[in-house]
Amino acid sequence: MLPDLGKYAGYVLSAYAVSLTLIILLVLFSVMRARRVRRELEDIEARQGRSTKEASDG
Amino acid sequence: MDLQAIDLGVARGGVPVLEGVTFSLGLGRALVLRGPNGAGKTTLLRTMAGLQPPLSGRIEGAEDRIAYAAHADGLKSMLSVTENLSFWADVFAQRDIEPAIKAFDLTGLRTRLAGTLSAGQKRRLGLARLMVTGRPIWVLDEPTVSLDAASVALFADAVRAHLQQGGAALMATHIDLGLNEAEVLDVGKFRAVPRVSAQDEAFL
Amino acid sequence: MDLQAIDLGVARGGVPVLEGVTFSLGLGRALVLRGPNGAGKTTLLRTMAGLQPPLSGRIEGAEDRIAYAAHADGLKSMLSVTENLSFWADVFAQRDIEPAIKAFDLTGLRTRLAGTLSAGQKRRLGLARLMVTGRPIWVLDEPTVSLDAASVALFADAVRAHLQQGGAALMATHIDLGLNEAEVLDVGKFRAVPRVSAQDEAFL
Amino acid sequence: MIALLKRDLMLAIRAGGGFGLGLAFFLIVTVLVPFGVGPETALLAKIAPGILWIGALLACLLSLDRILALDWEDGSLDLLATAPLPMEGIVTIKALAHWITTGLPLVFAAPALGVLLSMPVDAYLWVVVSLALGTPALSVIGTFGAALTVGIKRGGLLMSLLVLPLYVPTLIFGAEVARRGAEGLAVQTPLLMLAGISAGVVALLPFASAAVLRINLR
Amino acid sequence: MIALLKRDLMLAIRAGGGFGLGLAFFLIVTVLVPFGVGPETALLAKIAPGILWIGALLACLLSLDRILALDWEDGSLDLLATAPLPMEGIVTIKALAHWITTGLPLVFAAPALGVLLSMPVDAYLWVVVSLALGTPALSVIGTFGAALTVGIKRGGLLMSLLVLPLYVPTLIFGAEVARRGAEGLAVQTPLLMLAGISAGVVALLPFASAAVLRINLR
Amino acid sequence: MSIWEYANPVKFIRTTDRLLPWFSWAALSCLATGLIWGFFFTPDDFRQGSTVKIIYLHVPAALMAINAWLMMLVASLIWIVRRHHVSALAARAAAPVGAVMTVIALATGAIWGQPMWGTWWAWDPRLTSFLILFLFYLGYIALWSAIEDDDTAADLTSILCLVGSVFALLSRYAVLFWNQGLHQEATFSADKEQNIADVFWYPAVISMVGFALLFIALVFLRTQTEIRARRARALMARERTL
Ligand code: HEM
Ligand SMILES: Nc1ncnc2c1ncn2[C@@H]1O[C@H](COP(=O)(O)OP(=O)(O)OP(=O)(O)O)[C@@H](O)[C@H]1O
Ligand SMILES: Nc1ncnc2c1ncn2[C@@H]1O[C@H](COP(=O)(O)OP(=O)(O)OP(=O)(O)O)[C@@H](O)[C@H]1O
Ligand SMILES: [Mg+2]
Ligand SMILES: [Mg+2]
Repeated sequence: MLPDLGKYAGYVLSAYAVSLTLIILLVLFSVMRARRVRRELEDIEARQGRSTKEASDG
Repeated sequence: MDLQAIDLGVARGGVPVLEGVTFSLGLGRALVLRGPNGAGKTTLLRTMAGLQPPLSGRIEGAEDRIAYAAHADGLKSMLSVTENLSFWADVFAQRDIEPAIKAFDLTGLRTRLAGTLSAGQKRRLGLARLMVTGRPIWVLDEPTVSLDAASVALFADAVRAHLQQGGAALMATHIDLGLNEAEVLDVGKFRAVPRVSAQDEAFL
Repeated sequence: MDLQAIDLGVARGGVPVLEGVTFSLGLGRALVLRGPNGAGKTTLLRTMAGLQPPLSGRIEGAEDRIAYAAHADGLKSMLSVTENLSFWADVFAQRDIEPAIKAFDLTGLRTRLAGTLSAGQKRRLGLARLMVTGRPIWVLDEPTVSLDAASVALFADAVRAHLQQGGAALMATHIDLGLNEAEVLDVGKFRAVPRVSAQDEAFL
Repeated sequence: MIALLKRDLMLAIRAGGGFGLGLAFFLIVTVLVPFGVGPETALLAKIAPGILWIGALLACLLSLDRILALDWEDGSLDLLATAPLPMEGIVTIKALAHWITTGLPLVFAAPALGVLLSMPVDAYLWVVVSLALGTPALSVIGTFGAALTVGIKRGGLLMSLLVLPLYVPTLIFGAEVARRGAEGLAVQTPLLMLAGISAGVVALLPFASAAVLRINLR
Repeated sequence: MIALLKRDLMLAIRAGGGFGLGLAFFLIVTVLVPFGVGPETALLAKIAPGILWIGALLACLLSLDRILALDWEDGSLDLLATAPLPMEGIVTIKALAHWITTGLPLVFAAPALGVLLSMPVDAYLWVVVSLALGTPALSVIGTFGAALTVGIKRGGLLMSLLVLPLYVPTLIFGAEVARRGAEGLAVQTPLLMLAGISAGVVALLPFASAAVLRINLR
Repeated sequence: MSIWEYANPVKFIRTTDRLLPWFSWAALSCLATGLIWGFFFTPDDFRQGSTVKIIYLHVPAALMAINAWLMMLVASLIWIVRRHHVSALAARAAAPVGAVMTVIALATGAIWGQPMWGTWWAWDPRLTSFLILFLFYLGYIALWSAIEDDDTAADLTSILCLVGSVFALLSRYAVLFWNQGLHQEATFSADKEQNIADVFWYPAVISMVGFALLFIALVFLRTQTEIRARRARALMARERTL
């Protein structure tokens, strides 16, 4: 399935592995923090009985 | 010219603390700010001294006329009492530090390093600094902290003399200064309506 | 056991400050030290707390029973009010910080970082620390600096409660604490005869 | 004791607490060296183990003034001294917290920085081993220096002066291990010496630090 | 302004004021390098100009936290800000005082330390010239870093992290002058660049420092 | 209607909420297309062998690392001049993304360097400049996280960003002067389009677009997060004061 990478296979694969890992980690952290903060904010808003939408309309 | 606060709002850490503060302090007069801990006296005084911008309203007659004394004294512990005073005198282009030394009873401590003074002695030195600024308006944050009764009296005398020479004084304090002629302003009544910090408002 | 100072001499920066200090503080009682600025109250309290050795005489009944509060509050500005208190509770192997928080009216400030408190609020937190030490003898250096009248009353109540539980308190202060039952000791009368510093004597 | 360790670690990771800064400093010193001595690979490879050791040492050094001075300034140290903790325990915990937040990360970062200096392949293992053995000594010795200068405002530079000579034996044996390792020579002797220094210092120096600290608190 | 300069210099020479500490640190770093990289004369001679520059830079760096942080802690900075001095003047004077107490002594000490590293004879002149031209820039850039981190307790390490990348151009051109001088090559271009950087930085950066300081005092 | 409308946090959240899915999917598909095409369906270079496939990661990451800094510079300027909170927060949100892009460029470059130049790292001007850029990112992020007050942090970091940019340029010239390099010339510039064979060119361009879209999507998301965090803190503060 993999194309023939010749003698450089290790280098090419590790380059892809490192980059994709870093990107995935970055995305994962961003999304997780986004979720967490969003949930926290919604909790607080629910407690205070206001929402982003109302606030912006008001 | 009077020192005036006109509909002044002040904030600390971005949170509005006082609002609508209005007063006017004429020369020869003293104004004492009162209010419970955390009311915002320090914040108001810092704003008056120009260290932080007001949130709203404006201040008049402050430009280059204010000598400020904060919770911290700004003493260099490795300089002697005279050296500390002379430095501030130089900065404010004044000459004579003798009256200040006399007024706050520092004569015996002249050559002592500021770092070896007791809490009250340090404070006396910090207050003596005011007399070498040559500025007409003193803005003082709890000036008598750590002072004994005799020193508080010295301080009251110094303020009185300053007022007689056409100066003015704005002070925050929790204790009685023995300055009966001073007007009192309770900052409690200017408490800002509880709301979020000014910078956070955009986010609501 | 009482806390006793027996013919105690204390020095600061090598200079003898007080001599022949003798007193005894029983449980359930409070002793207020008075004296002008620079008399040596801070020096005496530090010696009682075991932070510096006495020059002469001795101290009894102090071993591991003293909770000391100094001019500085020892707060970490990047920790919240509860975190600061819990830390000290842990250090002194205590559990419950709630009574301390209640007693000094810190409930509303719980999650605030200590660095953002006002001068008086910081002081209240510093005093609340005493209640989580579980130590019977409080040694306090100008505990009410920067406190407003209401907070001074809170403090007096806390001391009174502590005395009732069999504690004791030794305090230096310049102002009236509203603790009428406290005895007063004027350290002025123990002033050391002016002479060279103790460590320099060997060279005379 | 645990409470103190917990607090120190918590303070380190809070905003402005300086966790990771030692690491960043290490990185930067390593990067500056080629700017100073020029970009020749052969030259850099030759001095790489030594530079890594000096960089780690400086990174430790720069973070020492957080060990005790902060607690001194805000009065906590006075209060800790009157708490039911032995002074030796306090300084040991402080050194441990410093090592966890500064020394340990350096050990892990060293190989990556070795690449920047084109360090020879054989050197990596020994640089890591020598740093792992040596950094605890650096933290403990550093705590001693911090205790010596605790009363002095912004005594950072003075502390560096006092501490650097004390670091010399650790540095010599540590760098020697790394250098011999790089050249494929036997490392046993310096390695043993390094381990011995670390063990001795960790076991004994806290007593000196505690004594010094008691004097400074007077 | 003169009063401020006088006070800062006076404080520096008082006990614990740190005058001469920069120098001593410079000395020690230079002495440590042979321990780290090994004692070969040829190798040391080759890296000597670079090491001297890096040592000078680190010595500057370590003393930066005395520029403003002390005044901030004891409240003098607030009081200075309300005094009739422009903020730009204050930061300039502070940088000047730092240069006089730290940078200038380094310039004079460099030749003596060059001997320790067996620096080639031709290099002495250029090391001194490049340090004399470059250290003012180091002080001014350092003051900017100090102003940025003034509110942060014991922000020394963070400051290093912010300042070191800003030091890169100065270091490169400075060390290049010294290195080319040592090898007898033409030094004109890097020398001009170094002078240009110093002049530009001294003329412009105080405005940024003053702005940053005003923000931090708020 | 002016563009500054979007500087209103709530408006920004609403707009980006709508845009975010599009950008995310576009980024994902471009990245997938570019990388899969590049990895599986391009021939090896006659000189570089299969290592040429690293180009599909290396070049886009390198470009985005620089562009992220430029974006932060612009956002900082906007904050200084017009004090729009969103721009300050966007700069803050972009910094870690830029830093990761820098790391990717450095890492892939290092991995590429081993077979091509026989070394993981050389003090080539372009490589060195990138390392310095990384240091600037580190300092910027460290300063943001060290300061408690949000607006103060925004003010200080934006000034640091301005001053830092000037010094980064200076460093670039200094480094060029200091060492002449091994690194490839820019072959992807518009006027030299024919320098590189079309087979490599198309997937590389798609991948570049993918990285750019990914960057935009991440900055949108992270800016939203920063705004929400600020809003949460604001509400909490109000709750306390009430
Ligand atoms: C850690 C090391 C490296 C870094 C930091 C780095 C950095 C960069 C940067 C910033 C660019 C984009 C510049 C531009 O397009 O103007 C770039 C492009 C490029 N790099 Fe690297 N590089 C590194 C190592 C390598 C290696 C080892 C190779 C291969 C031998 C390589 C090959 C290329 C190629 C072919 C381009 C595309 C040039 C173009 O067409 O613009 N790089 N690199
Ligand atoms: N970062 C912050 N976030 C929220 N509130 C803050 C922050 N910093 C300070 N405050 C609050 O602002 C209020 C004003 O403080 P200020 O120091 O002006 O009070 P003060 O009147 O001087 O009190 P004191 O008499 O105790 O000195 C206090 O209630 C304080 O808790
Ligand atoms: N290094 C020193 N050399 C000489 N005298 C010193 C030195 N350090 C302190 N003193 C003096 O020792 C005396 C005792 O100081 P101490 O701080 O104990 O006084 P205090 O009673 O607490 O005063 P306060 O009420 O002002 O706090 C003071 O007069 C002080 O000036
Ligand atoms: Mg106050
Ligand atoms: Mg006292």
